[in-house]
Amino acid sequence: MNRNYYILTAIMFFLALGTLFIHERKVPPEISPGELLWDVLQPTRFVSTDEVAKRLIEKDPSLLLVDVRPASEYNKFTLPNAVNVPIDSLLTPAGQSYFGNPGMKVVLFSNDAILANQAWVLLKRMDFKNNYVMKGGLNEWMKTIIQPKMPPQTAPETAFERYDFRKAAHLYFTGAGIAKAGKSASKMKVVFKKRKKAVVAAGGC
Amino acid sequence: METLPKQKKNKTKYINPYLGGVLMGIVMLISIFISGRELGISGAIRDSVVATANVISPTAAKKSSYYGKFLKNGHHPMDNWLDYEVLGAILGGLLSGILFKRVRKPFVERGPNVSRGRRLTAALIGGILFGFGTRLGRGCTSGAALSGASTFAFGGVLVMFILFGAAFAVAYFFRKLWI
Amino acid sequence: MGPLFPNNLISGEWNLLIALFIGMAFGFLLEASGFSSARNIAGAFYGYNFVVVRVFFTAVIVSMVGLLYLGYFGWLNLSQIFILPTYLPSMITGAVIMGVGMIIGGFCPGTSLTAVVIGKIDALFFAIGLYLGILLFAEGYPFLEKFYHAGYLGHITLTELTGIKAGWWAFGFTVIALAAFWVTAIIEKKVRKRIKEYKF
Amino acid sequence: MHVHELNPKKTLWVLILFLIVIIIGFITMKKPLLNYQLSLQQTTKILNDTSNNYFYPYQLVNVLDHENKNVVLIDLRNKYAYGLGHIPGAKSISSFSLTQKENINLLKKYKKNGITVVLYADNQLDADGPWLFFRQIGFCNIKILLGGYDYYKAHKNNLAQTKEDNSYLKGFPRFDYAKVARSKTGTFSASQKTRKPVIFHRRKKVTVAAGGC
Repeated sequence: MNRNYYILTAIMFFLALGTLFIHERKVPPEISPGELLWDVLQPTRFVSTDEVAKRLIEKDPSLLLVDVRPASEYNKFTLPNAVNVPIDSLLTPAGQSYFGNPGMKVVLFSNDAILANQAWVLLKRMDFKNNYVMKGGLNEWMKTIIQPKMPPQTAPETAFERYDFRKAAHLYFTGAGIAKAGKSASKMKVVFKKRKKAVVAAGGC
Repeated sequence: METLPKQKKNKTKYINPYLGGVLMGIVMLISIFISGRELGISGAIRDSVVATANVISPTAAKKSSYYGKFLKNGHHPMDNWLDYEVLGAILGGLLSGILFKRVRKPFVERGPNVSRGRRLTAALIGGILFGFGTRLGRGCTSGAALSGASTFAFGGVLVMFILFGAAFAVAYFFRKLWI
Repeated sequence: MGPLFPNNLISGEWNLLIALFIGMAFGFLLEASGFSSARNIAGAFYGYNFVVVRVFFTAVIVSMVGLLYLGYFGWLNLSQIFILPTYLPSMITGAVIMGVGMIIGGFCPGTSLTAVVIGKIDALFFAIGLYLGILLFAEGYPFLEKFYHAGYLGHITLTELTGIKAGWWAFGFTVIALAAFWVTAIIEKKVRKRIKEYKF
Repeated sequence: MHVHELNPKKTLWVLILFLIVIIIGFITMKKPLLNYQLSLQQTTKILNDTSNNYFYPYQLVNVLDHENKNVVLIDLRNKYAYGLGHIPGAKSISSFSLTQKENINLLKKYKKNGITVVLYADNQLDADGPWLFFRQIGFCNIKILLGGYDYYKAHKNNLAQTKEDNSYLKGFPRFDYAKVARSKTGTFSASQKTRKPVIFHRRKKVTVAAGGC
């Protein structure tokens, strides 16, 4: 028998032996810690309450509000059309179904931005894109949209414009005066599509 | 591809089987890396059957529960990855045959104790059985057993062992054909 | 980064062209390794020629081991590759029928096609048989449909089925295959001495 | 005719080539400086652990008196903001330089020596992302300063008294939302009634190349 056969056998054996020591990729996929830190440092994920209010009034169909507070708090009060995904159900398939849908922008919110931000970090680690955090959370929402404060007389004009918008939004969201119209109009059906990463070629057996 | 050493007395040599195996494994890895799938043959023959049915009677073929599956998307049934791959396989076989001087006038290769007629009948029957089996087994030796097993698919390993096991089990009854 | 096509890194047309080249390499290797001869293939089952076993299992273990390394290096997303679906009863039956067909016909589909182009009439008959067999199946499909879809386990891998790490499977297959190579070499030597009529 | 080449020399070369590719793979593989130490499940569990996560402003008193030497303050704001004013004794590591190797090694050293690292930025939210990140990669000695620099600045002189204050605490509703958002005409806000039914859509697990034979 040729000596080379022994060498071949040995190489193949050790190659196969090596596979025992390499770990397999994690499922679900996670992004590397380096990427996560980089993304965490970007402030682009924050959106203001004004922006969210504007989108809600415009009935932007690509907007999905996700309430990450516990279900008990969600049941007491939440934003229009918001769905509840408590932070510990982020890892379940049901909870994850809301994220990463093509064309959808998901805005996370909680009482303050802290919990929503943490949820965002977890989602980022799971490589979900197009998620945002409502800065200031519901407390800020109450402060700015539900109970807007008149800016001082010395404030620039933009502050007054913002105040005007907030006044209008206040009427819209509290249902004062235009309650009926707002109610029926804000019933939006959001159509989800299954998250697809890539094209699946047709075929098979 | 490497050239073979000088052939002795006009005898054609096959490459070392392990060389063939290692290269085939690498080809499969390249195939997976590029297309995410491995090799297969029988699916292309199925496609040719579907295409024929479609030519003979397009409406009946579309209505048929089996042909219809492959005619849904409006593509020509022969226009997919597998068919190009099989076309390549045929060309590749021809290339190798020319390179190693194995292309000959048509002839029947048979065992020492079998007549031409029996060999051809056996080949036809074997083909019919194999063809029928590929559809039930979701692929042939290359598609199901080879590619399936190398991607750790349970079905592939199952087909591989049962296919070779069954062949080995019945080999004794057909020994006249081969030895 | 891989697989390239499902991740939209190459276009569909390129994918088809590459399919042609991959097929060429495959066909070339089949023919060059001696799979274009029915007697070589059938030989594995009579102990005089184990070329099928060698090529086949070498390919399987190289591919298995390579796949795990590629996945580990991050070059290939193993969750995106095609996994053969498992339908227990129909696959077992199909494999048995294929096994019998292989021993009678002496080819399998890929090898028969490469044998046809180098001028083997028996391979041509086998290929015609394949066509007829599939036609038979397609026509009889309404009766077989229930059986065809029975026992569906999904696109299941050995790891998912057993919970054993893929590395162990690769290692196990490699050890068995390497052992088989040495054993078959010995068997082949003994059998070839016995069969005098077989000319090499 | 059935002769196979017996010497596997070429096979050996091809296999060695294969081996070289795998070795190249090992060499070129990015060896990450950081690895996740906590799984996602573990991470969700630690979020509510207030005693290990938070550093309260009144606890700063001990640190500023140099009584508690086991605490290192790290200022995540940029150098300019740090220059304008910072908590005495704080180290400046702006958040964008956190990935640098020497900073990671410094944190590792602190962890080894059992020193608690307190991160702060202008407010809690700005330090929250980096903090959660470091917890996930295994730095369990890292805490976050509640209220951030803004709160410290406002209460610089009466830090000890802030124990009773809770205005810096985050995560609690500051309003009775339902009441505040209730419309003045007595009907509930639109949000209460139009909550859409929860529909679950399973995310497709993976995209698989089509195949088969």
